[in-house]
Amino acid sequence: MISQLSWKIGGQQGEGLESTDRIFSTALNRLGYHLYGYRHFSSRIKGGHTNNKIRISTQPIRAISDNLDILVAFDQETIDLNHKELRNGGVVIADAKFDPKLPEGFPAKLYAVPFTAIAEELGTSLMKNMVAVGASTALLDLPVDIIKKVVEEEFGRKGQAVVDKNNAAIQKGFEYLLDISGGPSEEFKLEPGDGTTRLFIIGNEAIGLGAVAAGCRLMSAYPITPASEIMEYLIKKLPKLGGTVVQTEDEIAAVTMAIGANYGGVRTLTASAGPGLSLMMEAIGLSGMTETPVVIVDTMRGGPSTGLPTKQEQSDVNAAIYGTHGEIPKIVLFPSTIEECFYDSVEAFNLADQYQCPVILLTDLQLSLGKQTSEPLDFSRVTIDRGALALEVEPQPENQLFKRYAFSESGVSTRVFPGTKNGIFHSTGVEHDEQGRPSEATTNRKKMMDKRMRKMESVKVTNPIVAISKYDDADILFVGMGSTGGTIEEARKQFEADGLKTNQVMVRLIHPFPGAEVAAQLDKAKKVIVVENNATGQLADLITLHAGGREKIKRMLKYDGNPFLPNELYNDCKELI
Amino acid sequence: MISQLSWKIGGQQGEGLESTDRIFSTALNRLGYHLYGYRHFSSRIKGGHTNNKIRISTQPIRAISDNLDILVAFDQETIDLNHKELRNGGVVIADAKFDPKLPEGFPAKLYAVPFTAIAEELGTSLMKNMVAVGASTALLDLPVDIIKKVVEEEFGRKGQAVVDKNNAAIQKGFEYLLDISGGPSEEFKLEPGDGTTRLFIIGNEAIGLGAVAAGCRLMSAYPITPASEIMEYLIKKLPKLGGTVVQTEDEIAAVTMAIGANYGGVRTLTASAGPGLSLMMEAIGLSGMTETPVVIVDTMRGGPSTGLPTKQEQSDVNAAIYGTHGEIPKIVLFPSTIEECFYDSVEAFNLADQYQCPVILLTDLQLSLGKQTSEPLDFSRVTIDRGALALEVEPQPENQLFKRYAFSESGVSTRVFPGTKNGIFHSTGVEHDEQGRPSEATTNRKKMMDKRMRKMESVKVTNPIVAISKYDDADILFVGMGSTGGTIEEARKQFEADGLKTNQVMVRLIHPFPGAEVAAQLDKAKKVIVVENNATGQLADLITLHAGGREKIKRMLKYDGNPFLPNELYNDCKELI
Amino acid sequence: MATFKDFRNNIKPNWCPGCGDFSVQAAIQRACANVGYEPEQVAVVSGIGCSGRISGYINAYGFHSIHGRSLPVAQGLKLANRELAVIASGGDGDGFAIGMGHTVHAIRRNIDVTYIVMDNQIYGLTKGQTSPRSASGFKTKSTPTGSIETTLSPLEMALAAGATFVAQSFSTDLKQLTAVIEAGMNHKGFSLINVFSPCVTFNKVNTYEWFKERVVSTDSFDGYDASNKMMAMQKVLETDGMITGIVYQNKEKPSYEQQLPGFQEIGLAKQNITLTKDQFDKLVAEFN
Amino acid sequence: MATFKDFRNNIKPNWCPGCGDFSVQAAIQRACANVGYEPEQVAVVSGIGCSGRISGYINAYGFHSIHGRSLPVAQGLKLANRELAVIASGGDGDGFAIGMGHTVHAIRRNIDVTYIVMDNQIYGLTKGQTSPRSASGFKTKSTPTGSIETTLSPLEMALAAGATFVAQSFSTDLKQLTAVIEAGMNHKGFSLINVFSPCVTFNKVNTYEWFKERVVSTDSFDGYDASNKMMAMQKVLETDGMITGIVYQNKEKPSYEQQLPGFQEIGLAKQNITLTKDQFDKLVAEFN
Ligand SMILES: Cc1ncc(C[n+]2csc(CCOP(=O)(O)OP(=O)(O)O)c2C)c(N)n1
Ligand SMILES: Cc1ncc(C[n+]2csc(CCOP(=O)(O)OP(=O)(O)O)c2C)c(N)n1
Ligand code: SF4
Ligand code: SF4
Ligand SMILES: [Mg+2]
Ligand SMILES: [Mg+2]
Repeated sequence: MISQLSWKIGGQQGEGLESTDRIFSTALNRLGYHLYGYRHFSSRIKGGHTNNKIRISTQPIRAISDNLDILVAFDQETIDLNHKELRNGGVVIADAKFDPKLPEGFPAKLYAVPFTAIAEELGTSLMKNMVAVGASTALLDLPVDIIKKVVEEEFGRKGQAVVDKNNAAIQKGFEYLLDISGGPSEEFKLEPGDGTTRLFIIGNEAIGLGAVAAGCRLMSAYPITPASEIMEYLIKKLPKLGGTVVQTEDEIAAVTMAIGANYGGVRTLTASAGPGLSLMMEAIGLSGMTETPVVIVDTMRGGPSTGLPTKQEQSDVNAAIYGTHGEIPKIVLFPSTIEECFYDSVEAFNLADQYQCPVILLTDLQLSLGKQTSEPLDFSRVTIDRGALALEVEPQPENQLFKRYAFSESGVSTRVFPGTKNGIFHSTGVEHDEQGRPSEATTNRKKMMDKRMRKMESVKVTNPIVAISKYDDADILFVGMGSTGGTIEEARKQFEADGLKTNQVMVRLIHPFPGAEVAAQLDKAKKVIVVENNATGQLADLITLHAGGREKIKRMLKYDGNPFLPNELYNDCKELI
Repeated sequence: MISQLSWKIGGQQGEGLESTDRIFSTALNRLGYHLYGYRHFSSRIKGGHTNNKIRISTQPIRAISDNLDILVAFDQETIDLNHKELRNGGVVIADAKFDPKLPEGFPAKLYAVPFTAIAEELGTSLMKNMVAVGASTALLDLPVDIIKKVVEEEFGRKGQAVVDKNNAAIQKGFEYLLDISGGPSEEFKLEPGDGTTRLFIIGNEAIGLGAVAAGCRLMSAYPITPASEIMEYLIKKLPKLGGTVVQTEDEIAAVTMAIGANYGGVRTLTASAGPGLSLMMEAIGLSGMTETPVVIVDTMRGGPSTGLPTKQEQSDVNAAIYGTHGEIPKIVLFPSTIEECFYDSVEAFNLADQYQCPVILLTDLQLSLGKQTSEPLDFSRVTIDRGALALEVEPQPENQLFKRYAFSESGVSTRVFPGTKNGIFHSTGVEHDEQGRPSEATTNRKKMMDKRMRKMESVKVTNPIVAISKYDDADILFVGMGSTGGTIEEARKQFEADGLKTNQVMVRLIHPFPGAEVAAQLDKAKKVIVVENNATGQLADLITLHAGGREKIKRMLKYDGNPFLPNELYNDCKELI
Repeated sequence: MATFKDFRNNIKPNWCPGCGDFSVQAAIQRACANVGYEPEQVAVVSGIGCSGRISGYINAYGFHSIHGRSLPVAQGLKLANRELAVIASGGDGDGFAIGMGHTVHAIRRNIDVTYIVMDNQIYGLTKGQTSPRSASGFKTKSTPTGSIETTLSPLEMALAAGATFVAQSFSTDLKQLTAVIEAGMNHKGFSLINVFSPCVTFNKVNTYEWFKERVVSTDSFDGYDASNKMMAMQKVLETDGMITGIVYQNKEKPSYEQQLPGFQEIGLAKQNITLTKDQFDKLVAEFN
Repeated sequence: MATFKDFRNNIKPNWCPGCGDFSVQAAIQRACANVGYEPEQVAVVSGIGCSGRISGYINAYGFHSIHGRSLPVAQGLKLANRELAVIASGGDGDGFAIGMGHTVHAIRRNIDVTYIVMDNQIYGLTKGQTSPRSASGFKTKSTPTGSIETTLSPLEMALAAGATFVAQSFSTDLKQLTAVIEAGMNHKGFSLINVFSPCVTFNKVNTYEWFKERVVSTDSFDGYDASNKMMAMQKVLETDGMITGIVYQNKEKPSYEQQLPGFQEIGLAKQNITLTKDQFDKLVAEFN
């Protein structure tokens, strides 16, 4: 019996692999396994190799594995491109139709299962996916009934006949594999799961769910990979809550519409990827200057320009922090787990209202799109804090507007929503006085600038960094952000096994950078390795600037479009130290 | 006799103060004085106080002075707003018409001259400006003929009658002042100038002139303060050279049109200020990714958002460096003198072609609009280097495109212009192979990314920093950028007079940051004061990141919309150390 | 009930004396009062330009945004708060150069915003460059030998884009101007109101006199039917775009908000946004 | 002389089998050959979208730019090099959503660029969201209950914006499509060619059959006069925008380049850009 396993299914884009994958993994989730998925896809619609890899474990996991136990192949290309990943003794389950071949002498088993033939026999070749699910179930020696129940849920509304046919396909696949493999083997038999059904969710959905829970009722956005799923989730949910999603003409409209709506008092979201973020830069300054909250999600993908739109990268960090002309208060968050995607989404809305400034919530493609099991989301942790807000306002002195931009100690001034009696004030991107009237006076300018920037001094987030800090004299401190967390953890465990003392820090608050917190961690380590999916080491630069430690810091960078793998990271870091 | 003097003229915006000022200072330039001007104006068209201050000196100067010797006032507001700047014993020359008053006991002389009355007598009140010029000329005991010659040049094409009338106004003003002041006084008598007529020019014009000299033949831009003068200069010059200026619908069109034209082989410029720069961010990434040169001038003004559009600031530095998603090679230059504006403009075009990447030429409002005398511009220093460029291309192997993105050691590959036989290649913002065909392959990706970024390692500019480095053990090193140079120099001289050893560095290459060069300078000083017109210390951050010296660095920041003044800077720095 | 005086504040406009924008300001103030709003029920969102300053000169909520983006801001505001009367405004450069895309899409979207363009056929604030509304041959700082682009016709564009309310007026005709703004505010959907608002400082061609000689009110056409799009188009072409009054109005078409599934009358900003535990659990269960 | 085969390269398009864009590619290749260009004399500038990939699939200089910006890039290129035939292309989202402003202004500016929109009434590359060309009621991922915006009519818009060449075609009609592209390339000035190019994967409503049943060629109208703008406008409205062929052409109006003072026939890129000392001294003297 084993405690974890990697399974991959591959074929042509647009062939419906996703449903196979969805049914299989939903069943595994029901059985109480932890799952972590990775989708390989490219920027074309039909055709082109695509694959989906799932790691299945009895323990929490947050990384894909370097190698593979089982490969389900719908074409020879899938075998050709992926077989090297198979561990010694791994298995390929392939459609007999294309006469699958493994390279001579390659140490893996090949089971040719007539996916297509069985499916066609049952009525339609489309069901070859289900045959593959059945075969996989058999290999892992899982209860086929669970799978069938999921199929019922998935296809129930299409009628019992459809359900039955699909289940027949599963059954046939199941039996066929048992037949040719000679029955279940211990090698692929998973220890039982804990029976807890978890959320099986992608980061974008967790963010969307967080937004709904945070009271976001409007989203204005423009489609882009890999952000669109947030919009797709919210368009399904918001109308039921009186809200809506507007697909705008571009990202400039998206963000300025969000600013208008936030000014109007509704928590409003926009989401995009790098190209859209770049287009939003001017408006981000408007939000900062008028102290109008806005939450912007940037799902990072391979850059620059159109770059590698379907690939992993973490290269918009600098743009998120520095990318508007002039100087504004701004908060940048970067969750590193699926649960944090949810909680940080809620927190982003609170921070935006509390500090009345733009909040950029970064994710990366792997975190946004990788489907994984999540620990239960604690609703009691969801609070809605709208910051300094006056719902009713006293009459103002003659000829005075409401002092929306009152000089305050914290830098935060009380907001009112348009429509409020006695609350009339002016907002402008031009430098202004306490009432929002344009002003070029030098003393006012300095005070206003100080007031706005002062907000950054008090930014309080629960965990600006998430530290696993076991040692006061660690040999290595690993620092990362976003989806690299789980991979770092696994690589770190290998170092620990080698007898090295390692600490780990995931930076969650990217800006204002928690310099003191990170510096304290640097102090406890001899060497620091900053792990990032970009080419220049943007996080390492931030650390150097705000926490020092220039001499200690080594950069572990990967920017070929793929996430780090645990073993790869371990080996590369070994070379570095 | 004195060697320098400050003169200011003030009144209502739209009243034509500029012409007074122009005539007076052109004459001073002809006499061989060094001039440095500062315009105070606001973001409205007519009405509102405006003033123009000129420092006149027998020695080169690059800063306005803290105080004022002579104030010419067209209204009481000018006196009220500016008299405090007058030195003890200074003079106000004001239009008698508004019955000018100085505060009781204020230690300055007031000469009420009937500007308007004299002008009206001569035919039109518009000429009150000329009366003021005449009065100023008398006070300084300058030869009135020089002024008259300038008037002739200025108004010649309007006919002799106009010239005569204006000169009569000047003569009357001249005589009137002599009369009431009791003749010239040594106190305001300038030592003779050196007789050399210099260029009297603003930074924007110097940049425009540099562009013309560099072979720029197209500009696409959208109007914005304080960049518009570049466009206005080029629209006058380029058509005569076969080129043109296109006023586009926005800055996104401006920069993408410039990219298209540069791709086409013409050196093309765009220019804007902060809001426009923010809008260009996505396109800057396209330029970096497709390795298409483009030169973008950003004339910095008060930010954020619309901010203080007519005021001084240096707060787009971070945006210029970091402000596009993903990672690209990019060069950012920031001249600190009027001469550098010219030479750097030329160099910007060369660098763009040599490194095939976006080059951002920063200036600040004071440098862009402050009119000053320039040392002769050396045409022999103007060279045009178009970088690796093939005008003719050999036939390519069957089914291969020209390898426009060939992996090369330097990272720079040979360009061809569209239209070239056998040179067909593809360009795309998507990651691509050597021929420019989209590619997601991981090894190619890494190589391409490395190739592009490698260009930054070899960036060679003549003077990445301009150092006045007299001491190996300086007490203070001052670091600045842009228009602060002259002010720092004067403040530094005061410290030297106090017995302190001071060095000075102006950073000209902002990105890639000359870390080693700056570090070498840091090493030679006990303390470092970084002087910047912004609120966060963007240059100080760059130094900390790239050159270290965190413990030594103090930040001297001013962000109220006004440039630093020499004495003010001296005093503030004294407090800091 | 509020009168137009209640929509005045004590901020002195920094427009040049004689600028056409003063009358636009007055007309908006009157129209707001005539429709029956209280000052706090109105929000004016503007772009950047001389004209863009208008949001600061009316006693109402004012949002002076960025160049060319008044429309998306205004639409967001209206979606957030349906109870508010939302006016968007700005210059011809703001709305027809940098903001052209948003203008077309706001028209298509038909959210209930009244958009008033102060059309002086030039860039005022940046001191006199060509605008898309400048006539061919018009000489400015940026086109010293005369503009060589085709002049944009806002009315043709709006009709082509499927506008449900298109009007034009002239800033000296306070009565008509007030009336069309009022009609625009009463219109359920997006209304575009182009106002000839002369720039006395930089535009020496399209002056008050120039306009006075050329504008033709729809009143002067016998049997003009503002609900007939083809007729509207024809008259716009015939008058060389100088037609004033309500040029076209489609009263049938519902606004965007009215068509939104689940969208409620009560402003979103006033709704309770807290989920119940039960609602949350249901949302979570979808991922199990 | 080059044939259409010379405009082929060996790159396999990554479009879905059956995508309308294949025919657009073929038509461009034919038109280029028919007009008499050599491959290196042609440049195709495209935006981002499935359609945007086209610049990589034609043997000519190709510039695959960013979403919505093919037109300014193309105009810059044409100004830089008048000898080049410049084609701009992209999708309906690219040209009419994010790029709408540039489209209107490119039309007004009238630089000699041939703009081909592959109009599938949906966002293909991002997997099926509403585009400005989607019909009201059209259900997509982003409008699951149906689009509630007014469909954009590219032909109306182009006419309203003052276009000098407006055409439309259908990707299965290779002959007509080639002919209008050819005519567009021969037109001196900006030409807009909207091509119905079905997305077989995401648009299950506006299919080949759907179009086949609806398109009407200008050939079928007796006495159609493409130089008559009002007639063009009327026919566009009458056919509900389904008219194909050359809808409008103004052969009189000179292009932008032709009107530029001092602009020379020879491509700027080929001119000597070095100033003489004398020229420089004169420029400097102006500042003395
Ligand atoms: C992004 C951006 N680009 C340019 C500017 C500079 N700018 C301010 S107003 C304006 C145009 C003014 O013209 P118009 O919109 O017609 O308004 P008017 O001043 O004529 O009322 C420009 C180009 C800016 N503020 N922001
Ligand atoms: C600035 C920016 N925003 C969004 C995207 C994502 N995106 C790529 S193509 C596209 C639209 C595709 O639709 P269309 O232009 O009609 O082309 P089609 O794929 O249908 O041919 C979008 C939104 C992008 N690449 N850049
Ligand atoms: S410049 Fe023109 S538009 Fe601006 S305020 Fe003056 S008159 Fe009005
Ligand atoms: S998704 Fe549609 S538009 Fe894109 S390639 Fe496929 S069929 Fe063509
Ligand atoms: Mg205007
Ligand atoms: Mg499309």
